[in-house]
Amino acid sequence: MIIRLIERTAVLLVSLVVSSVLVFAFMAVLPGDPARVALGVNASDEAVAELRRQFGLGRPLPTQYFDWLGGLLRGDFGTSYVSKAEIGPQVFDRFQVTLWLVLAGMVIALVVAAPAGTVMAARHRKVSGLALSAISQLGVAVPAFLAGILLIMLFAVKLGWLPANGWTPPAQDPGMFVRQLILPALSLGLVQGAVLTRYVRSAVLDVLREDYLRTARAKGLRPFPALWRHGIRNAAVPVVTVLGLQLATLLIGAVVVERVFVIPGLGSLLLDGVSNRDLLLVQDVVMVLVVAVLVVNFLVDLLYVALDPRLRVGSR
Amino acid sequence: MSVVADVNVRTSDVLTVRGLTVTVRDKTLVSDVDLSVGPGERVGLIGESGSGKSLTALSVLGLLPEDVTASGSVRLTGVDHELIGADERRMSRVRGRRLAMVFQEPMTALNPTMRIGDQIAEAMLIHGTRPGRGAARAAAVELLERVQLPPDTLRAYPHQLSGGQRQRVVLALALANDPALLICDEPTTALDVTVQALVLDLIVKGVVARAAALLFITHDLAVVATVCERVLVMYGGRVVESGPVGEVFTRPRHRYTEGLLAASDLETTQRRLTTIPGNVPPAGQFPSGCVFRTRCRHATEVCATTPPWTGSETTGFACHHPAEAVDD
Amino acid sequence: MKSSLIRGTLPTRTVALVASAALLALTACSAGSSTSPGSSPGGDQSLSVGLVAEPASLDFTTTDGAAIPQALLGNVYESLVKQDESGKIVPSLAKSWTVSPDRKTYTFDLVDNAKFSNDKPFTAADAVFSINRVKSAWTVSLKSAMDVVQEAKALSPTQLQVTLTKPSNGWLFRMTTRIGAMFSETGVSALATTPVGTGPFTFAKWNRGDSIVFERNENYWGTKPFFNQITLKYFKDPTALNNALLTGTINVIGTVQAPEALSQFTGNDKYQVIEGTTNGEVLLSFNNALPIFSDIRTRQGIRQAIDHRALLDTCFAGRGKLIGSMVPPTDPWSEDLTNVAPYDLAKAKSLLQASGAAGKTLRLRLPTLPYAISCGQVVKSQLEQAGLKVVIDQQEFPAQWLTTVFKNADYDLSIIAHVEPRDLGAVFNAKYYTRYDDPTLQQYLAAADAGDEAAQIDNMKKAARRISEQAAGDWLFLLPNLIVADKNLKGLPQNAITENFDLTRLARS
Amino acid sequence: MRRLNPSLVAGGLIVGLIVVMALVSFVWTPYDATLVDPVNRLAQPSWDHWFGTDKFGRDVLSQIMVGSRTTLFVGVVAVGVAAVIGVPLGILAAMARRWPAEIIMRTNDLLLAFPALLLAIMFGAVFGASTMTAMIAIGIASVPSFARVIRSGALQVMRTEYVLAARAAGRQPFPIAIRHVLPNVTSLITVQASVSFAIAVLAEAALSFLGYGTPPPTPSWGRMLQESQEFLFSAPRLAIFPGVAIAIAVLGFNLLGDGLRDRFDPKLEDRR
Repeated sequence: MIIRLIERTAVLLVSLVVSSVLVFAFMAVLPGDPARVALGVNASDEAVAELRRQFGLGRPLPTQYFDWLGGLLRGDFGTSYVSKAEIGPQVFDRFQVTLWLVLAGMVIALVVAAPAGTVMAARHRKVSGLALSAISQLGVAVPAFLAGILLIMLFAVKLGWLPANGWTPPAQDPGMFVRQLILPALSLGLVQGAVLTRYVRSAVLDVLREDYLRTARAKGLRPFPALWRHGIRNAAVPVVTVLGLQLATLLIGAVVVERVFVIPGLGSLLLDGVSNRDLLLVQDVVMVLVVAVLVVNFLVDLLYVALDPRLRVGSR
Repeated sequence: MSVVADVNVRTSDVLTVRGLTVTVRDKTLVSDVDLSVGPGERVGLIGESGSGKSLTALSVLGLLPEDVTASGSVRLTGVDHELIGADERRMSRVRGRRLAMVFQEPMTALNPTMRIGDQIAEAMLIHGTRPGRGAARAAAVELLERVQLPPDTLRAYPHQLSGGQRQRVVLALALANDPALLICDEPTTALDVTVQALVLDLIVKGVVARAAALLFITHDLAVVATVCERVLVMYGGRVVESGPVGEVFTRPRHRYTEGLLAASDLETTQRRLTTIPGNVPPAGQFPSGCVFRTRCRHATEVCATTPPWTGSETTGFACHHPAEAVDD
Repeated sequence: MKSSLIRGTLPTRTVALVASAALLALTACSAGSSTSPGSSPGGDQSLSVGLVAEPASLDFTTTDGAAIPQALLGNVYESLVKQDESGKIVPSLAKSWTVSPDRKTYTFDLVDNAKFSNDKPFTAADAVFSINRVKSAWTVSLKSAMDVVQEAKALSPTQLQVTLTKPSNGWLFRMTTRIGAMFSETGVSALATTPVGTGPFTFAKWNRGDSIVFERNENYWGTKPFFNQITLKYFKDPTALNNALLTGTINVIGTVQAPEALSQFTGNDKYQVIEGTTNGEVLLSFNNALPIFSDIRTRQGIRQAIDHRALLDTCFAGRGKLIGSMVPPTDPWSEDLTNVAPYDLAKAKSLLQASGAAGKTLRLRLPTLPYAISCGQVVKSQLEQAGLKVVIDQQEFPAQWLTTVFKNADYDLSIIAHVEPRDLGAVFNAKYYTRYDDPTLQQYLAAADAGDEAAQIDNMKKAARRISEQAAGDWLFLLPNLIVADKNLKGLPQNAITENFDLTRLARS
Repeated sequence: MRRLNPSLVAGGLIVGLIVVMALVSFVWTPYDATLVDPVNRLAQPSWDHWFGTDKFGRDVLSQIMVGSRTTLFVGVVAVGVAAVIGVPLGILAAMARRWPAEIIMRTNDLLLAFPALLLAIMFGAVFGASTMTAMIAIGIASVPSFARVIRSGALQVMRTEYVLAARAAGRQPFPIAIRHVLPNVTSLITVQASVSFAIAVLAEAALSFLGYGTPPPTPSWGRMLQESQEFLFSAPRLAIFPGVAIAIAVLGFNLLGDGLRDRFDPKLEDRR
């Protein structure tokens, strides 16, 4: 187990280094002089030169890379070329916003998918199972932003039950925070939930076919308790993988929903950064997203070990 | 067959199966099976794969796969209701308590994410046969001891044990609540030859110690000979012959039993091994009448009708052209 | 003056800015007279205004883009003079001013009770500092408007004298824009994040990616605004902006981005819809340096191939105004020039045939701005009917478009709204991306800047007619000032002709 | 003996319909899909325009038809990129020794950290937003799932007796890969391809919504949906037609994938 932990950690560290090089290299080939773009087309050459000097854009790329990486490690994300503001606090704020949204969405997805997928598996030959199956197929086919637009039309504009958009930090007004979170979390959660449902169903179907579940029934457990006591943990392994992947994809995937609901999340920050050519900001945001994904994958790996004792011995 | 069945019903039997028929969609997999197991009796159920022996066992336990339905009657001593068609609530009280089962594949029969001790203790806690967790764990240690596993097995996970060890755990688990009947479905088939004998020995010791009845399913004639007192031979979803092990194995009457014995080296090693011609048809595609007639050298036109049961329920056969009853 | 005429640095900003400017117009008469800070009728009421383009920074001295002055000018920062609704230059921090007979020396009498939000009083020294700082510390190209200033000096704490190197009508006008904003000597250390001005509002908070919050300046020297707190909320998606008003999240749509969706509000008596004009000329620009455009028949042919009415109906729901040159109707020298090159498909075809342009392929490089993409598709279709081939090529705005089209002039045709006020001279210039080199035009413009008011108007009319007749570009339409607001809101401007969105006159009835 | 597989039939029909629609659109559409006709703008559905017209007066049905080409194009290229990189990678990882295989799979995992949307935005920033950059980004982002699925399939093939026999007979890895492994994972490739196809269609729609998808005037369902937003109240049909088209296409490819999976893997027959 220790070996596995060390191995995973090593993989994580190597992945982090490799991806930081990738991200940096990618940004370095972006066309357009970041200083000139930051200052606008009408900026004088002197002003551009000054900004380049100020931000050290003329230095050799390796130097720039190591300075950047060193800064990140110290928690210093640098100063935006465009807004002249510290990037760190912005990224941190936006990340929190997106995290709230994504986590709320995932909770909804799980709340929808776990029972629905289980019922679909348990009754996969019955009408109720087939009906749920069909609904989930439709759910998967609807783009999240379309779901968002439809939810707004219905619950905000037509019925007026909830705000159409906006974001309030939970510390500022918890009531408003929740009200504004509901619709975007639903549009993420329902669509992701439909996807997840299909994985839950297939995982539960696999488990239902397992001999140990029959053993549990033979012990005298009724079908549902047998599934609950013996199946959930086993079914959780593949579902957790998908959950981890979804979480990772959603950190950036939420940008579409953020756009529809005017939520100042990380994805929106990235899009703004790209269109303003706020190079350092983009680089930082991409890196944060990549780190988040790698860390989530790492945690999922650890979770496997917690879920499946077979993984605890040796390396694999 | 039911004509004969009512002649000799032993009311004291632990398990009584009457007219058991198992179907999936329009196909009949098991038809009209009668069988009884007396108290403390060890009965073997033999046949090739696809003969319906496992389905028979699962019908008794009420754990048939979805889509597969059983009809007929299954009664268990001490249970005041019919097992076929009983609802989950009632069946779950019988399973693991009055009736326990050891499955063929020990590698997958245990939950990989749960400790052995918990899995054994659970069997007792479900039925409340031990007052609490502590008592259940203590009982589990004792059960493990009986199957010759050290007490620290309690803390182990299934993947840390060998196949033989796991099968012994399954056995311990099955015997935890002193069931009236233990059903074993090919319990040693998946094991190394070296550990087969040990497991068989433990099974026999286990049921004898509890005075439990045993229904032992296998395709291995030698195993039946070691473990069982009486044997039923199944082919094509029907019981084609039954009787005490010694009798059936030495003087088979049904032509299928005869072929089966000839194909195995159980009886004698001098004779050249013969095989039964043709293949076992796929499930549900056995011929009408005598199910064996398509592969039987003795088959005639009369075999197109279902052969009647000859003899008593415990000793008899269903064949139009039985082998000679050789008198010694 | 070579100021940049492009408004906005974000995709939606170009349009957005237009509306903001409109609001300023109404403020004119508020300045001046009241000296006692009485209590405001609005009490502690607050208001939320929806806009489309969030500033990237709060420092318009080093960051281009219309969103910053839209939010800050007139609200947080004030200038010496400002424009009233009719476009006339009126007092603000300067109570009055005199111009010397040679029209080179301006003497301003300043108000004596204005205070910066850092509690420092506003004096002539601050004015001198602010004017000089444009030349020294500003980096945006707009700063060139101050090149004409020879010297600024404080005659007394309330008297400022500015000497120009030559007479310039443009200078005083530019002093109404961001160039004229008055800074405190001790308040420029963190312009990008903490603006310090004398305005009726103080900057309170910026939730990046979401909103900017202003609070009423209780120490304001003039008439205090009605609202205690105003939030500028930024939306990238026009539909989200509409929904926000429909559900009461905001009270005003400062600039409608989706004119087609206006019908949601026009029929609803909870809302008022304001429709006026802006300074935003949507220009179909020609790269006049290319050989194909050296023939006036090509340029003329393109102009006459475009059915402007149909185009406006299609890509901006018919809102907006048709113009025939680079002059909005609110400028004093405005004339109807829409008949200089009327839609005439047959004529267009023969002109293009004659010049040899017919059958040639032109690259229409569009910035990724909704109206440009929309109008581009109509332009393509109409030009192809006249015998040209048009390939649409999207350029991400601002970064990519600014580099390719604006800076490198690597394009044949493009479409963008020029939203700066009085930008004719700046846009039609050999150094600008239009590459329009015309000595005659330059003569008119120079005469207009140097002359008296009558000469200015006369020469500007000639200039406007010149570019129209020469077909230096095609003016597709003038962006409308479209505002939707809660019915009971007052003080919204009819026309948007300034750089800022004036929040100071807004009130609830 | 084998039951008719409803997923396969329905998915096949839908996908077939889209392909036919795309093919027909090359030779015939009711109108020129890009023809701007201000006089007929925002026309209601009628005999002349079955689905009505948009704000440019373009025929919506014609656009949907031509848009299906974009959809298929996006899917084909994205899936092609993913398969061309992912399949060899997966097979290689299955056949390589432990450490090389580990490195391949770790690199593959690293790619998971760059979801389609992120890659597409980054690519869009460098190369400009276009259908091609979007598709390549989506394709690259789909590589990891391809490689994983193919690897696990290939591992199973590698353990079969005929491959063991071939290896014992001293056959080189490459011929084994081509002769034994590849043919035996084609079913997995097909299944994964149709699933990735559905994902690509959705991703293109999302990118178009953000302005990083197919640029005008090429008709694309995603962009039609995006452009329809300001008409949600006045002419909701403009959103409904492309929205339904996207949903049906995704549904079709998903059903096809499920159906193929059932067919190739009878053990999983129950899955839907």
